[in-house]
Amino acid sequence: MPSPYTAKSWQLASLLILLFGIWVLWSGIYKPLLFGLGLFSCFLSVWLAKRLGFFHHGIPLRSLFRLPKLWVWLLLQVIKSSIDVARVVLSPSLPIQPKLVELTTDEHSETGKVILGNSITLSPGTVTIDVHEDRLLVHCLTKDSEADLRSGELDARIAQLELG
Amino acid sequence: MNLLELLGYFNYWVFAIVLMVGLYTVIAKINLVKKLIGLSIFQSAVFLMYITMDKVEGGTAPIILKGMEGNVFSNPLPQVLILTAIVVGVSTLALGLAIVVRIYESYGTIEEDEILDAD
Amino acid sequence: MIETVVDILSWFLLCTGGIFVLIGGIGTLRLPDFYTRLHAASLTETMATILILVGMILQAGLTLATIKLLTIMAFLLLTAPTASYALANAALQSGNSPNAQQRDDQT
Amino acid sequence: MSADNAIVLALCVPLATAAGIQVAGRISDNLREAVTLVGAVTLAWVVWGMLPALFAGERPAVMLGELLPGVALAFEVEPLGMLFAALASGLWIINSVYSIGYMRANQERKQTRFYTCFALALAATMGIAFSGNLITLFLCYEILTLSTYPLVSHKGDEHTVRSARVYLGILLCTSIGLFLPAIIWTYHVAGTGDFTLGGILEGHIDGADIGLLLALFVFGVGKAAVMPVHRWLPSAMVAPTPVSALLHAVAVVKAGVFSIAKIIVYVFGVDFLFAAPSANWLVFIAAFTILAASLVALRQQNIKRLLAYSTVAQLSYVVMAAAVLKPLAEIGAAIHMVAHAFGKITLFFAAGAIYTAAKKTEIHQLRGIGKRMPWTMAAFTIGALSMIGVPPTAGFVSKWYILAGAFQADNLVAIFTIIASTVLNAMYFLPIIFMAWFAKEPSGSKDHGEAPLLVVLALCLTATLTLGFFFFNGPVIELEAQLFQGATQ
Amino acid sequence: MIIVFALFLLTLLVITALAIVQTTNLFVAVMLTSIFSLLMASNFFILDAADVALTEAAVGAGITTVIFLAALMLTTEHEKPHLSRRKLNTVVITILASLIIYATFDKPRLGDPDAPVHQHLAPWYLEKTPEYMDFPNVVTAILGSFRGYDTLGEVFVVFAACIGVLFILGVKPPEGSTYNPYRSGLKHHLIPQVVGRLLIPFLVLFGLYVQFHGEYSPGGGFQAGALIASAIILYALLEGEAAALRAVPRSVLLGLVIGGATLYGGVGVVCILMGGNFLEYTVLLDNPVAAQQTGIILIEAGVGMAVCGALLSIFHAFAARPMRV
Amino acid sequence: MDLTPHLPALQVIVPMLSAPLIVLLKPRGLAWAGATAVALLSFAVALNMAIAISDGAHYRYDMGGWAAPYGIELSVGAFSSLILLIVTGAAATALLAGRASIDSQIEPDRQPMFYAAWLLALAGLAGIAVSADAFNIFVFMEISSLASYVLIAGGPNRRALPAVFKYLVMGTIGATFYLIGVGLVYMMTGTLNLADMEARVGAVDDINPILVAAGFITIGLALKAAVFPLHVWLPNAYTHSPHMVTVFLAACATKVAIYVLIRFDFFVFQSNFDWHGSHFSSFLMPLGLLGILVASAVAMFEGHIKRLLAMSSVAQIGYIILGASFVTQDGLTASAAHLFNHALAKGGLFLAIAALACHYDDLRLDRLAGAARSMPWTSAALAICGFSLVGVPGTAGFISKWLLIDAALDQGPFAWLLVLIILASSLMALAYVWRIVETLYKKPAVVQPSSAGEAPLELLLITWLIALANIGFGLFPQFPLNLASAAAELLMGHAL
Amino acid sequence: MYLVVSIAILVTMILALVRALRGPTVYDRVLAVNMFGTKTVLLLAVIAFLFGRPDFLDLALAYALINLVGVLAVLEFIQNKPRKAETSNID
Repeated sequence: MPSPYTAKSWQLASLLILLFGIWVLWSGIYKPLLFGLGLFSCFLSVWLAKRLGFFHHGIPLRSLFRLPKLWVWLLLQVIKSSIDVARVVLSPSLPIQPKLVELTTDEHSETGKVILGNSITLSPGTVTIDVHEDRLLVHCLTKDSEADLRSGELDARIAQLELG
Repeated sequence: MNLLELLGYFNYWVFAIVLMVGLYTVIAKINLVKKLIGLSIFQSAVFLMYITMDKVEGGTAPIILKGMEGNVFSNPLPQVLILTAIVVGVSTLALGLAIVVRIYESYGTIEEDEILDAD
Repeated sequence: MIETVVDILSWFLLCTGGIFVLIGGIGTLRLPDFYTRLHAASLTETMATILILVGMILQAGLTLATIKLLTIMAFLLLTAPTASYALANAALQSGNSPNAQQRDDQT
Repeated sequence: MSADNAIVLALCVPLATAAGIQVAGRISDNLREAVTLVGAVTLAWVVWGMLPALFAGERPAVMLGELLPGVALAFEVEPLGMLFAALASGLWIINSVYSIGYMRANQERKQTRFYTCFALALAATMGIAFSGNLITLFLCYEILTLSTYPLVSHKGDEHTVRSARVYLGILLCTSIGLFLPAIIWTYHVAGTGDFTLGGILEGHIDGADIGLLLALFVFGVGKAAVMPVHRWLPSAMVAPTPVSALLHAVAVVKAGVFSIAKIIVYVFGVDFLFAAPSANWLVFIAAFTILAASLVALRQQNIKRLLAYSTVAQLSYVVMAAAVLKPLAEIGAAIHMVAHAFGKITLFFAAGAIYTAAKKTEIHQLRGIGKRMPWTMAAFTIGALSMIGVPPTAGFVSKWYILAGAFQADNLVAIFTIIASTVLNAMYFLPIIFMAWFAKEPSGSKDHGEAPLLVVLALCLTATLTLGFFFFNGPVIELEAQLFQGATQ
Repeated sequence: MIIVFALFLLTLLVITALAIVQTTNLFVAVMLTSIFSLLMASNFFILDAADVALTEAAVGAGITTVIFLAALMLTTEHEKPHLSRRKLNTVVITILASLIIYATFDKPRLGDPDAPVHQHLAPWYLEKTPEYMDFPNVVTAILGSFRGYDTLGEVFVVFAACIGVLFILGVKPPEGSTYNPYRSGLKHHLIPQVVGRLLIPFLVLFGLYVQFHGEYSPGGGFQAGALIASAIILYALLEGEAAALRAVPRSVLLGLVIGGATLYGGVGVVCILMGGNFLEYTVLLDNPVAAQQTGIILIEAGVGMAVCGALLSIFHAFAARPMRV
Repeated sequence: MDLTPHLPALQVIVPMLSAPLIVLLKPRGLAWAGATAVALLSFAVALNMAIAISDGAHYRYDMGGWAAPYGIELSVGAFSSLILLIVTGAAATALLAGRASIDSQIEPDRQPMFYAAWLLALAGLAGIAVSADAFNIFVFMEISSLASYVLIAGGPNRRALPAVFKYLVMGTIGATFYLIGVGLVYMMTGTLNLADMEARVGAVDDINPILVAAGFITIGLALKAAVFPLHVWLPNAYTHSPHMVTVFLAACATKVAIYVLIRFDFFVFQSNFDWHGSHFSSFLMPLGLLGILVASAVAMFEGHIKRLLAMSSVAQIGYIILGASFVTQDGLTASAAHLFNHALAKGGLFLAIAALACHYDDLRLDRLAGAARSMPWTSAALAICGFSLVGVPGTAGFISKWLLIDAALDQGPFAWLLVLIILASSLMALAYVWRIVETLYKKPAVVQPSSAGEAPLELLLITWLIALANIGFGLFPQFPLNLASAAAELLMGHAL
Repeated sequence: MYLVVSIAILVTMILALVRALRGPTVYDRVLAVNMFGTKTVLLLAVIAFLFGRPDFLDLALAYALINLVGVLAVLEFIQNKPRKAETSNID
């Protein structure tokens, strides 16, 4: 075993159930044989996941339930900035002011930082290009996107995920 | 021969062109990795030829789901052959690359003429 | 009735998705350097993906295909920013600072 | 012992002897030579034992196996081959005696290999003599070539190896390049290669092809040394003298002319060939070889080279005789093989004896040697006279028959050649004899006596045979006459 | 409609191929090769060859690229821009090209339903598969049963390549080679690591899904093997090659290859022992249809194991090799 | 239970399925023993079938129980049986003899994989020989090719690597050409089974794709078979591979490609198009002749003994091709017989060279001078096999040359030219073989052998066994000859 | 409608290919390749619907996965390989 961390059995069980649910939904063929194979596959996947350190980064279960709220907000952000970027790209003069911005975040959990970084990248106009300790290096396409970024709203929302 | 019919042969022309591009790379380039790349292009062209012949107009992939029994299906056989051929291609490529790595380690180059000069 | 609405909506989403994809493609060509092109690429990878896939989900309705489409979407939305990050980071680490990059491109 | 088994035995005895020599060679030299002699005597006994059956008109045959459909490994005894086999097996005894003396006296190296290869060569010779078809003949012919190579290159130094390469190269090249295609051609058109009285080619081939095929055979059988494929013979003179004797008298060149005679008689058929105008050239080429070789021999200083060119000339006698295509001439050809064998082996033995005793190899060194080595030189004289064809030597008998055959065929070329060559022979042999007996020995020359006893014994024996053949040739002629039972009566 | 796609994709294909030949940077060439592969796969897809498309994508675009890059890492990415024997090549190429195009015009058109290919064997397969096997994917039926022997051969090709690479790269690296580029992986890259780790179980599950649904939808042992292998390669890229080896050791990989190949062959041998011909699954059970299905599932499992193990072994053989810096 | 009907399948699957298990045998002696046992078993299977076939049997086998055009059919007739004998015989012989040689050239920890590759090569070659399905032949061709690349790359000399790379590239091109050809035929006939193709090709209206297919298949297989101008991969590959691998592959690898070439051309094309015979001849005959002449000439001046023999292999392939290009019963018999006899001669020669290599590291000819003094038995065996290669009567090589010339004499007005070329090349062969023999026997030693004495006993014994077989089959060639003429009959039975 | 979308995607693929060919930096190319990959995923999904075989979405899923592995492999390569010249144009 590569890791000193031993996964708790409820974690394993929940992953197993999750995977089996996905299997059933993917499969769409309901025969005992395939269920059996599915179960086997799920066990195999979980076992491999365990070996491959899936459980190294603990995922707080509670924050999972808050994710959808973030997603909705993020979706709106994405739409907004997408339109912005589209406009920039299409305008003949190409009005860009690329700039590197360094953000400091209060996030400490790795997962949080990843969610933050990826969320930033997801919305067009900003791309996370480095995550180091508690600082994020972000490349912005325009002034607007930079301003959005600096507002720190995203950071705050993600921080909320972990708080409650 | 109208245009559409002529275009029916387009796949074969592309097959011929890609095949030749691959072959040219294999025999004209002297970089060994490039040769292997050419080789895989060369083989891919053949895959294209086989797959082209499996198509039936108005047909669909030969997976006969329930309720599709009356449909026209494309020919499954070339697909099976090409599945095998793809595997063969990758295997050859892996082996070739292993040899190239060893050549680089012992000769310090992967240019054919330099290797010839070295011996 | 509902069907018609869903249909229209999905067509709309698909069309918009198509447009965004195109814009993103144009962007990768027009924009001047690697980092800015990243933005255009992410345009196609997030917005367009969401639009097109959601459009198709609406078409598919409550079938297994929807599950697959959702999975695809999740995959893409997870991996696309990761890939962008990885790329940008690699570029950065190899000493391609965004400013130096611009000079490169004008040659 | 039935005659069929005797054939197999005749092949096996030399082979067994070779194996025995290998074994015995590790134990002691005497044992090895004893084995050689025992083998030689046994072989002679086996071969000569077949004579009565042959005189009775039997044709013992044995088939060992079929290589290809219609192409078998078969042996058959017929008069021509019997003569050759009897000659070779008989001379092997004498040659062995001589070899023992010669090799010991000269302290040659690797004697075991020498005797082994010698036995192998004899096995091949027996195979050639008894071969029942072309392919068997060819097979044995090649084995003979290969087994004599180590003998020719016996000395092992650079010069020898180079000469031996010429020997092997010419023999193998001609056999593979010309002889073999001729054989395959024959099989191809005739469907068989069996030696059949009256020939097998009649009706299967015509026109210029006959001449071409004949040429392939004649030049393919390089051992017959028809010009221009005679070069190997002088080259092979680097070999020790017993080997030269083997080459010239016992096996190799005899195998060559024997093969040609056999092919002419049994494959083409005398009458068929006589009627074919495109085969006439053979007489001319043989005549040319006789005269040219004799002229070259005139200019030689080295005894063995002179003898070699003399052999080239004498061999073409046989070829020419065969090519005259008349029964008497064919008989003459057979007899000439015997006669020349006796004569030439005597000459070589004598040359070897001189080398052993006096280390002399050049003609001009022979002044007055007759006084020191009277037995040797007497034998030499007899041999030389036989070469010229002076009665009462063996050479006269054969020349007589050939001449008779030539007259029978009205072949003026042959007649002229025989006469001219006799003159030439005399021109190069007589001075030597004269010099040896009557010239004064140069002062300060080394004091030496006769060669070792065994050597002298051997050469005296062959000289006696040369003389004896003049008087007692009846059985031989009777035997060979069986070839043309119909023609002579 | 297909023509439109074909025109687009094939033109791109030709352009890509030409670009690959032109470029002198091998890295770029490999990148373009991956595009080439994707294009090829899309083409296969629109030509109704879903299984092949899946394979080409998984293998051509994925595994091949990874292996190419691993090999380039150990060699060099710069190609010296010179050619050899240009004239001769042009002649050869021209002759061959004209030969093929000469033959083109007698070939059946794309999609011609009257083409001989569609008359003889194919209808039989399409008709008999539901009858003999009772599952929808005819490709899998042919692959696993009708032409199962070919597939056995294919597995052994992979096996040969695997032991070949292990054998060839099994010699000691040259003196002074210490640096292993894959040692640390992308450990210091937080985002890929976390995301990748999150994805891996799903990838493996997806792979297994493809494995076991080969009879119902595109896919099967080979694609599954490649997918699972790429999941583990992903792990190796993230955590370093050594960590991946610790999680899935070499012996396990070799065991997979050997086990897979033996499983496949073993099924065939069992068929002989039970009185059938080699790979005649019908004799395995009383019910011939169920027997066919069982046989195919078993051999597909064998294929999956063997391919997964072989591809991973090959990857590790390259990735674990140290180089001089 | 009766395994007789399963023999064709067992011929392939026994070595193939043992290959993975061999990898598991870590102690190297065990791996060797296992591989040898399997190879011997394969040989026994092949021999068993050959004997039955020379009595007139013909094996057919439906893989998976699916009848011919739908499933894959295996079919073993006289021709394939001959090839199987060569392949399995070569593999078994080289393994039996080669333990010491392999030990000295391959590191112990790599040996299990080496032996596994060996068995795979064997299985692949056997698989080609038994298969009656065009695509299946391709698959097994690739198995055997990949395995041979691996085997050749095992050579300790670094030059093995570029050599094997070249082989890989050209081999793959060849196989792909074959695949294109098969694809075109399939496209026009809709079948992959050779017999079925034969039945359907004639009905094809548009002949051009078939023509092009014939071209592709012929060129592709000619590449694999190292037919003259396409032989460039062969000399180096054979020179630098481990000695035992050379024994194995030189004896059979290219022959199998020739087998497929001949089989494909005769079964599928000759039987349907009367012009194909003349196309076939006019394409292959010049190549065969050129190959014979050029390769022999090159071999005469080669300095490295293995390279010399490799070049000679190219020439010998020319003979085989030449015989086939006559498109007559006699020509094909000669071809098939030469397949067998050349395998015997070349195998023996390379075995003897492996024996020499036990004491001589450098196999350049001038370094081997005088080797006969320290290794008389090896040298004698080498000489015997060399003579067989030349076609000296009494050896196996003679038989096939005889047949070839005999067949050439039927070739109309230019027969004499053919005969002339065959003979000229025989003489060239004589020249290069003689060079070897003379160097070994007559030249003064340049390099002292690394250790005195003969090669290991088992190697020596096997080498002599093969040398004696060369003589034995030269004197009593009935068995291979029966198979060869039955094979020719089979093939001509399909020609128009 | 699907046709329109798929053509839009195709056009974008062409644009990405152009970028991949023009470079100028390695990163541009990789970006283009990555983009090309994701567009292929979309294209396949759309075509699956276009052909009325939504069960073929598996392919798109597989592509998405493969694409990530590919990009990460490239990243690893770029990181570890000391680069001589940044820009290597297609000539």
